Amino acid sequence: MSTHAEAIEHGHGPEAAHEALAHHFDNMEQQREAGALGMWVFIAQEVMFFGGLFLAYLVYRMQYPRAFMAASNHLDWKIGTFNTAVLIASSLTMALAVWATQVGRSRKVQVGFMAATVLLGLVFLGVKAFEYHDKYVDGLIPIAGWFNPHDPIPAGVTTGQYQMFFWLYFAMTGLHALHMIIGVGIIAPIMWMAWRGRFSPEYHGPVENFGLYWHFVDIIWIFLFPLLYLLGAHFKGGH
Amino acid sequence: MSEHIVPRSTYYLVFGALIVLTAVTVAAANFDFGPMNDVVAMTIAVTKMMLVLLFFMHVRYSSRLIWVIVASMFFWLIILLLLTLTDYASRDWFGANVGGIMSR
Amino acid sequence: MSTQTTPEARAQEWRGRFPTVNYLNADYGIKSWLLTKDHKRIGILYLISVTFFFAIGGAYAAAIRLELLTPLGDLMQSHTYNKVFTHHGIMMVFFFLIPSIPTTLGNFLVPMMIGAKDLAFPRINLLSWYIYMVGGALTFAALLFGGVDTGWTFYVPYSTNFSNTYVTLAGLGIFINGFSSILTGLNFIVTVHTMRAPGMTWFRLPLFIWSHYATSLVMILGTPVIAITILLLALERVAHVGIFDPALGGDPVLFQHMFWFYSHPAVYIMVLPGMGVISEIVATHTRKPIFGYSFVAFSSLAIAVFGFLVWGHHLFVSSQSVYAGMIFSLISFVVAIPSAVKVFNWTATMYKGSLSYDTPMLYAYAFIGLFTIGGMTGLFLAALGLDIHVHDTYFVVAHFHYVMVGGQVLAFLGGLHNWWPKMTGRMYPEGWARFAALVIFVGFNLTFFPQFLLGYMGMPRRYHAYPPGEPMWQVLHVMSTGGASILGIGLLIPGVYFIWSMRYGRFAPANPWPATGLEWRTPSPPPTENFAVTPVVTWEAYEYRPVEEMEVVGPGAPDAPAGGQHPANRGVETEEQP
Amino acid sequence: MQSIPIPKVVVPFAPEQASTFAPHVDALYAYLIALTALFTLGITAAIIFFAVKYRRRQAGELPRPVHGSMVLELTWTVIPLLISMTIFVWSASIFFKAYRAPREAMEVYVVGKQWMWKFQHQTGQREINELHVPVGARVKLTMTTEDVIHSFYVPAFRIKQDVVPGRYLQTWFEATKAGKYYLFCTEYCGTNHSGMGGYVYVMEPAAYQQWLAGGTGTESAASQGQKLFQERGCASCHQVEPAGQQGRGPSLYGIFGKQQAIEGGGSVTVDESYIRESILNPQARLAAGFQNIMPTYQGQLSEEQVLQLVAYIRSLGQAEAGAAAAGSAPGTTTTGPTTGGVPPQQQRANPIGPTSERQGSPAPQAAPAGGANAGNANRP
Ligand code: HEA
Ligand code: HEA
Ligand code: HEC
Ligand code: CUA
Ligand SMILES: [Cu+2]
Repeated sequence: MSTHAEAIEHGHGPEAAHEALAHHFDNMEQQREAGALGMWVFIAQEVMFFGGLFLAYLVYRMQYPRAFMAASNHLDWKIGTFNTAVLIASSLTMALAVWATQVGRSRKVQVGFMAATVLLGLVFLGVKAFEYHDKYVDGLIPIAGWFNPHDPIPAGVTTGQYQMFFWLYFAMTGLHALHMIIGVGIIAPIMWMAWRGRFSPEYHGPVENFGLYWHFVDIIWIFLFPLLYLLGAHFKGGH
Repeated sequence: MSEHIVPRSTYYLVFGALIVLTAVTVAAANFDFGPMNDVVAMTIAVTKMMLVLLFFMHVRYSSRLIWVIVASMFFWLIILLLLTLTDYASRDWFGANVGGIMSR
Repeated sequence: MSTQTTPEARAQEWRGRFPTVNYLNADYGIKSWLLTKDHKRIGILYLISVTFFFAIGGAYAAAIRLELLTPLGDLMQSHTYNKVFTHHGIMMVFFFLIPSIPTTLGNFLVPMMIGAKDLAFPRINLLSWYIYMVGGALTFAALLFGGVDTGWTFYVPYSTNFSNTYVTLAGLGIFINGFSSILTGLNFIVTVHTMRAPGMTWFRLPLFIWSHYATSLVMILGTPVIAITILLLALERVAHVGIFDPALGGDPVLFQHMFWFYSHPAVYIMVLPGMGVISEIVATHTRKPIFGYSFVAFSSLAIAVFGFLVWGHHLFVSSQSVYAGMIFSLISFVVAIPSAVKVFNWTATMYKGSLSYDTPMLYAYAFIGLFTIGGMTGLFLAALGLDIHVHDTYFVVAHFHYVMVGGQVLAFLGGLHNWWPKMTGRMYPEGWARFAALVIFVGFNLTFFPQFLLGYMGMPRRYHAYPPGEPMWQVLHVMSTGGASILGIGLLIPGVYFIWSMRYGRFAPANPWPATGLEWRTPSPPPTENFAVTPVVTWEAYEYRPVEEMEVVGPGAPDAPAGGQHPANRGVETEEQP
Repeated sequence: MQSIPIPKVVVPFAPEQASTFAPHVDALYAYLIALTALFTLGITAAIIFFAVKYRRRQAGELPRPVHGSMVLELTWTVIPLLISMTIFVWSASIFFKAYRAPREAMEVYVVGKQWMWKFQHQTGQREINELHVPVGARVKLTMTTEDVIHSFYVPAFRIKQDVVPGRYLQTWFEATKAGKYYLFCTEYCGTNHSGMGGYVYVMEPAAYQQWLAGGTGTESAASQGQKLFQERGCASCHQVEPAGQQGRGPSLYGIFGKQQAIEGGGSVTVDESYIRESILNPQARLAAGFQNIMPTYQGQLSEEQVLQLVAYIRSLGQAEAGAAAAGSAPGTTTTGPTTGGVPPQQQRANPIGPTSERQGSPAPQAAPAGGANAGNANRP
């Protein structure tokens, strides 16, 4: 029952506190752990956020398999494959950026890897924009009054179901793209911090946590790609 | 620091594997495995995800707690998907119109 | 305030109100509050805003009750009435009850109870309050500009293709507000994992922490689903097509699945924190450890996990598959068991305790009884064949007010009284408080018990008018309105004396009850970083005195001088009472 | 099928028990009330007792801690679990039966619409916000909605079913007591939700007959459907005669309840939902061997008219199909719900149980059962 039998000093322990240590943490280790844990919990949240869309996809895919296959053939799997590779590469450069801070490589190396990540991310978004434009040209924007597919819809599929696929396509890839845009917005200040030489083997939480986020966005795409682009490849032309 | 530093070579290997698997999934999509189409595609996607999770995201070297979080996010996602599908899958078991299937 | 006008002088006067330097007077001025990163101050900010939204929701409740005094819809138009109950539900659920305990008492107490200086992410904590306020402001604006008339459940296709009210704006507010909830939950989880004081093992944690941990799980894993659902709903309204649209072959029932995937677990966001509060109050005011600590702790987790498996019990007559209905019903009964375990353990804790009649304990007594009624009537609803009859009648309305008002709101009030001395450094007036508790209890039962009867008789909910040919219905409605008036008055009394006590209340000692938690081992109100020295925990939760001492003194014998230094207070400096 | 005896439980503050379903629900309700009273009173009594007996007598009092008891914990986990399983089994059995609509029943089509209920009897009567049914007949409602979700609720019958746009849903009841009962809409549906209701009139068979005779629009649903069939040009593509060869569209004679092969594989039972879909969304599932040329009638027919067409198509060849089934002619297995001609031994017993001597003659003279007769009578 001894309340203050072994009380420890108020403060940050014996060694001099790191400048990046927040006042309410005891040491860098605790701070790092809290940051990583927080990021993981956030990712769990993101999984459920996308989960709602995956649920809708699954339900309608099960109901209207033919419509989904036919509509999927409107997406260009070559472009999709290219973008998948781009995104995977950006994940690699991000992993390397984290590595560079972990082992204390020069700030130029750190910023270099991050810049490569951003660049690849922008390439991905650019391609995506191009694809969206394509859909627009083909009359596949799933909004009331706009949806007007130029190519004939195969037999056994209603326009509604067709439109439903594109609605899901835009919702899922749109939300994914939004996450990438946000990611690019977040990495900018981190790059700036890296340029100022703020990261070291002792302190690189922001880079590490951003890396987790970026890889998570990559994982979402790993699923979107086969679900949206590839499900009808063997069904070319329809019946 | 107690954190594990993954050698660069691992990252390159994982990257290579991911690219190869992407190629495999594209190739597989052009074959018709019948009802197994989705199973094949999803197996490859899950493999790719595991690679990213374990190596890029360092889960392999992380504490038990992180493992628990990763496991639980899949668990909850599966609850959401599976339990909803119990409804859709069994709607017409009880006879036409009862519970009712969707109009198509 | 006196004639002094300079800010320094005002600050000085403000400081003069407390004997010590503490989080309240450490800094002065509006800015110091709006930019604070201190979890205690953020708790107070939340307390003010949450009370504001409660008062709004209460005002709408008053309008509902007045309209239903007579069978004919003579007070307002049906369109207006529909907005009124929608606004009532939205305000109460999303902006009052869900944030109520976690963001106020939770924010204030979680770091203190585990011996930390703050939450893990103080800036995110402040951010979550701002997000909450922005969401609240948007939704409130939607209500003021013209309102929403979809019911708090926003069922499609009414909300997407038919209602021409401010659904999108209100939905946007709720969407934004969701992130506040997520961030709060995230902060709690990380804090509990990484910030516990030395010696504070998991099984030494107060049960309040366990229940907040479980609540946070629900917040993190459930809230994103409602966020995406509302986003899709808003898009569908704007673009006039979407995945719920029957014209495309969409299924409106899918919306219901997605909505309730969150909103059923959310009812446990609305009650678990209250259960945590009750555990603390019962232990403190019986001076005993909670009977079956680990069962109560794990039952919170069980509720959080199983709570995710039962959402379909809101869809029994919505054309969901018969078999899915059976699964959801079965699990609903299973999820009731952990709640039952808690009720039994609280009751068992009272056995051979030293039971006080202090106000917090009065609320705890009421909570246990009313939650039992509310929960048991949940079983009526989970019973498939019976739910066909009572679904969407006043029986449901009565059920959820028993668990939400009789449960969480009473727990919130009990918790506020219990920790008011800690939060403000002042005691509330005990006599008035007991009186108010009694008024609230009576008013509450008079309001909502008749609604069970109305519901079984077939009175549908969300009805602006009801058949005049049923005199009994009107009698019950009049009782309910009468009760609501009493309840409203009862709720005003604490509002008045709490404000009064901030200036005129007695100074509170560090540990007035006395209790065993860490938050009581620091002055009232606590200093900015909570503890002068980081505590090291060597005792179990709710351990009033060590076992060795028990052996010498024997069971149940009074051993401390009346009014003197209590054993649980040893080693803690307490302020002298003026 | 074993029938369960009807419990004789009357609970206070309950609407009249006017269907075979009601006493079962009330009995379960009584059981739950007893359980709730038991637990609530028990816990309240314990709390009051402890609060008095162990009230704090001295300010510094410290009771002896009690940490718990495994035996007790197990007891109050297992016993409530067992009790709640009894509730589950009982309530699920009622639910299950409530959803098993009897095959042999008088059918009524219901369309919900902001803010009214429209009824259409097979015999042609149409009603709004009022439904007349004979006592003792099983009534099956096939329901849909023109706009938003509504819910069909008759407290005295203890039945309720949501109606969802784009779907046909069914519920059924057997009224046991003549009288006038409330009908409510219990799914919030907009401005006049609380006004969307009316009455169900349960009548003695004789009175019901009289009502039938005196009613307006005695043209049956099927013959109204037949008119539409001509007016809307369906007949230009579809044959409706037994011997008719296929036109541009498949012959609709006797298709109801059959399996229809679908273009691209698989087959579907022709039921109300499928016919509705074929009319509103013909390209969704094509009958095998036909072109995708049928125009959609989405937006051109109201839900009521669709139901009339359904009734008409259903009536085509029903009498013969029934006779064939009785004579077990090959290839005429009927899987969907049918009205006419099902031999008595195949009729399902009332799932909830008998109420009166009327049991066994489920379609009393009062209810000219379904579209079969009507369809024949109106065949040109
Ligand atoms: C705080 C909020 C809260 C809580 C805690 C609960 C708790 C429960 N609820 Fe409730 N519920 C709501 C809020 C809540 N509910 C709301 C807001 C709605 C309506 C939403 C709307 O449509 O607008 C609703 C609606 C609702 C429905 C849908 C009704 C309908 O629309 O037809 C159902 C159906 O199963 C249900 C069941 C339950 C059950 C089984 C529990 C259980 O968790 C209860 C467990 C507790 C106990 C059982 C009591 C203690 C136990 C004992 C003393 C021992 C004895 C126990 C046994 C014998 C098992 N609730
Ligand atoms: C947290 C949840 C919560 C709370 C606390 C309440 C509180 C109350 N509710 Fe509410 N209610 C809901 C959640 C809640 N309700 C929901 C979700 C619905 C469903 C909506 C829908 O169908 O969409 C509903 C529906 C609902 C209906 C049914 C409407 C209908 O279906 O037609 C009724 C009818 O009586 C009702 C009544 C009341 C009453 C009388 C109170 C009283 O307890 C209120 C008492 C409060 C006050 C009278 C104000 C208190 C005074 C203060 C706050 C003073 C503070 C003082 C200072 C700052 C100085 N409610
Ligand atoms: C232009 C010709 C045409 C017209 C007009 C037409 N149909 Fe059809 N109908 C078809 C064809 C072709 C099919 C088979 C392909 C299909 O299922 O869409 C068909 C199929 C059907 C089916 C499904 C039959 C089965 O065995 O699967 C029904 C039911 C039906 N039509 C009802 C109607 C009704 C009712 C109308 C009028 C309101 C109508 N049709 C008008 C051409 C037509
Ligand atoms: Cu129709 Cu409510
Ligand atoms: Cu629920």
